[in-house]
Amino acid sequence: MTAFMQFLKDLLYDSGKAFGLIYDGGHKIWAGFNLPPLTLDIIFLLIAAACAAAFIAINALFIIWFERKISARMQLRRGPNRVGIFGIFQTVADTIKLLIKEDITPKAVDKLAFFLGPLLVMTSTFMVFLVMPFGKGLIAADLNIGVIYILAVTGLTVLGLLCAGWGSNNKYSLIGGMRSAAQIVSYEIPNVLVMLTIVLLSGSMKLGDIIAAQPTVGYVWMQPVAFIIFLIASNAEINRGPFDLPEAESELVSGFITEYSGMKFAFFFLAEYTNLFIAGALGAVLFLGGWTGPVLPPFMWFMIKSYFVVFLLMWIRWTFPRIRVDHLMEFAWKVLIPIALLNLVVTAFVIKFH
Amino acid sequence: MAEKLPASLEKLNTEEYLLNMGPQHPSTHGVLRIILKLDGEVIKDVVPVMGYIHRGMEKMFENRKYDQIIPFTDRTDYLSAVNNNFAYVIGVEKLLGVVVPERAEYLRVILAELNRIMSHLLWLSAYGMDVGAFTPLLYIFREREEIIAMFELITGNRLTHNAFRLGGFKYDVPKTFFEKLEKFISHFADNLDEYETLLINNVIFKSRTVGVGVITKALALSYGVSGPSLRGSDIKMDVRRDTPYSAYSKFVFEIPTGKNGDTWDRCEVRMNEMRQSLSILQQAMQGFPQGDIMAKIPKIIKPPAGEVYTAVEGPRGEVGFYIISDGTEKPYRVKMRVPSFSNLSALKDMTVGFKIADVVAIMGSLDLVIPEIDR
Amino acid sequence: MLKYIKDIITGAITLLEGMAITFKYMFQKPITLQYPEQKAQMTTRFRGRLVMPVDEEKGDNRCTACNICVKACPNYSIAVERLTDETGKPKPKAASFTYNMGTCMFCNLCVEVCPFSAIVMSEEYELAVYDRKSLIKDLVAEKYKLKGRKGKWWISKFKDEEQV
Amino acid sequence: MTPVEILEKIKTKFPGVASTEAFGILNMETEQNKLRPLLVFLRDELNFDFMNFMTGVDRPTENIIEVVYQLFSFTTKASIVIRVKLDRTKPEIETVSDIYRTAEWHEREAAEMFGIVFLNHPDPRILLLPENFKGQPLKKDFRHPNMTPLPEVK
Repeated sequence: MTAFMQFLKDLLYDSGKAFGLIYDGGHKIWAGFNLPPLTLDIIFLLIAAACAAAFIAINALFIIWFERKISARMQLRRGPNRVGIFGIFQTVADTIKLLIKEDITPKAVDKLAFFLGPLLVMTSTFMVFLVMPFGKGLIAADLNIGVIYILAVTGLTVLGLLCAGWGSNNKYSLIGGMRSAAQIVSYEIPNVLVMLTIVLLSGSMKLGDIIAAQPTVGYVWMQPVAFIIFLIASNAEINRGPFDLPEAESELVSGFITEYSGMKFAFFFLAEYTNLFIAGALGAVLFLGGWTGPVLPPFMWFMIKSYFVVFLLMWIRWTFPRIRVDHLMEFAWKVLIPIALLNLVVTAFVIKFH
Repeated sequence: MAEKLPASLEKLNTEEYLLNMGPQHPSTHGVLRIILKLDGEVIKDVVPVMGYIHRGMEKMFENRKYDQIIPFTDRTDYLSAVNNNFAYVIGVEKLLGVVVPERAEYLRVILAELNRIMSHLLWLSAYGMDVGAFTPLLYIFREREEIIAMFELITGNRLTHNAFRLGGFKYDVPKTFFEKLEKFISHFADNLDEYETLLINNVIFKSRTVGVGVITKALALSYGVSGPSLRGSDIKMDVRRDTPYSAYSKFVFEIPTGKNGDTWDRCEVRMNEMRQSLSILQQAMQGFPQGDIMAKIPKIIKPPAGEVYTAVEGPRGEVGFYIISDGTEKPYRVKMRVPSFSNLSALKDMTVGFKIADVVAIMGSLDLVIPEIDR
Repeated sequence: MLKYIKDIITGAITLLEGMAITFKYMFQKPITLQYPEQKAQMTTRFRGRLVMPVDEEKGDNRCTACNICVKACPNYSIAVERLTDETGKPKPKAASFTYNMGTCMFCNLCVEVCPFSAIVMSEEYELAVYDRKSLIKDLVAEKYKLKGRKGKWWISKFKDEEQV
Repeated sequence: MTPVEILEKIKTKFPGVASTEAFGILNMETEQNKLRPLLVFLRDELNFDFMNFMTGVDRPTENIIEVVYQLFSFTTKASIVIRVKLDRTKPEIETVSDIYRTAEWHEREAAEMFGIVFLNHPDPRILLLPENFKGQPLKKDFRHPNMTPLPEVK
């Protein structure tokens, strides 16, 4: 009995250990059936992927509801409050509506690009979850190039957006796609520089090590400037206000998603909000100490910190007007990158001579 | 470019392309269509196309009696119904030679100024939306709702009030109106400052509007631009001051002007105008006289033959009515001078060379109402 | 260089001011009116659709089919037919009062000219229907009763409001 | 400047301009070929720098179409109305859109509503009416097949 309790406790507080037990036990039983162990590994991987997919879906449902509630509170509204208690199932209802909607493919679109757009966007967001440390040991694969992997994978989103913009055969969409390409490529650079500072401080690119190297309060106190730059740059990279130029609805109607409907539209929506969560999670991992924290299970701490960053991003989005496209570029190249570089150099010097 | 490019580069064919903005577009504020010629994101040419809701108002006026025209004037510029009524009503009263009682004049001024604030508030919220700030809209609509409630109290309708009658008002003000007005005046100035911090003085907003859509003094005058859009170009022209109508000569107010004639100046002028309207409201409320609310006018309105042009300062600029009477029950010809029509005609000179996002910002700063342009 | 830094700092301050305002509003009460459950209180002068209320003393409407409202209507949305007796002589009574809500502008001009206070704008505002034909109503046949109001309230409704 | 002073100034330059005054606004009639010089004179010498509107008035009984220009002076706060009478069968007049830019759109509107031809107009397309619309709706004798006569009320 106590062993079981211990197992449950491990599952919450030291998930790596608990999963190791399951993994070993599974393999022992599997070996009894005389089957090759590789198949079991694949099955385990598929289960993990399914878990990640389920997490993305549920988390997106929640985060959309959260955003709608937060924006409503800021705007003196009530937000969704009809479906379920506090309207928590509003997103579920919306999703069902999107699923049963007709999936329109306009005649003049480039079918391959049109189809590939949402798929690529979704895939690239999905892939980030491979290295996301949800808790102690609760990580699919703690790659030793974690940070670079994240940067590389999120950069893929551009391809999807460009595909969508080009394939839609719509002038608004094309402008939206082009804008997003320029924007994401530019804002990748300050983001890289900021992450580089963190890597310098922790001495590792492995996300697990970065979390372990942080003091309990996180790097945010040592690197406030870097944190702000990270917030701005990642906000721009996930195309959210005030940097929502690619889908600026007052200028480009909806940018690259103008022609999409039904499930493909839902994919973009899902990707946008998952990206928002990823930005929040990265902020939590790099600056707020990841899953470390007292009393509560590591997973809870991770979610709380992530949602705190997400809340900051939402707060920014619902306060500011949209920036203009040339100012956006100027801001990245003339303000963010110099400051990020300066910050990097100063950090390097301090580390060297401390 | 002086030097010749290498042959491989010359082959690069870049194309300008036409983008159709509207008639169904979130930021053309109605069914206006703008054909943009784009080089990348830069505007090369702008051609507005309109007439999608042309209703032939002027023809309709010729077939209606003088008092029946008033509700139609509401429906040209639906955001400043009272000011349209105002221009028409004082025109017919001039033809008739009717002197309106002072109480009615004061009430007219109060309604017109409230209407101006209401219209500017809607402009501010919609402009916030145009530049991508959604939140101010919902704050501003609180105040707007208060004003609409006041209008509902007096006239019974929320947007197309049909408030004025020839010779004054049909019904006197209800008592609760002034309580509401006092409450509104007491907190409005503070809220206005808050919106100014939230939107107008925001650094992103400023970077989007300062130096954008500049129109020079001479060009603005030549295009017949009027109202806040003209005053943004540092021209102190205001019908309320230049040719005072109704009771406006009795109030002290300033005419705010901008300096450079860019989009931000136009916004700032509107913000300051709301403050001035507030001060006029205060003065009118304090000096509100007793007496009749309706002048004695004949039952069948037959103005003597003649013609008159009367203009008032609407929220968007000079609203004018050119009325020709031939002595019958119906006007011979009514021409509406609408501010948005002239304001829009200057769009091309403002936008060429700027970006798509600026077109939205410039159009928003002109505060266009499309039914007014089409009539 | 100094200007560059100053611009960034002043810009950041305006941004923070804006964020402070939205944060402040987060803790205020929402102003939403939960529409189908809560309904706005209409004012006395509210102009809903045109109705011809039944005068309880008379047990009938007060219309005399004098056609003044028909003449006053800018959009010609009213048509009145007179009742005739057996000999074909017209009586001061409306046989039908056809009101076309589809063309009505809710301008109140017909109500203002009516010398008998036979018609009035009601407080109804949910006027949408599925069929264009149901916008045309015969007010005489409708025998409308003002909801929640007693007697001849509509005749004296402007006197009920306290004037300044 | 009072209307009388303005009138005197104009009379010295353009003799034979008929004028009346109504409601404090000068009402002036001129001829087709004198219109442009008169407007230039008013704009440059008398500071009438703002054109409120221009429009047409159809008068079938006299067989004329009037073109009306309303000007306002921002500096002197004076107003003036200038009218030109055109032959109703062949209404033609020079454009003034290069003197007052706002006249460009107003002229386009007047052209489609009254059938007035503005010579040398830079952009003589229709403005408000549908592209295949026939007739000039603001003329008094305009009839459209979809028009129904208003009911007669006794």
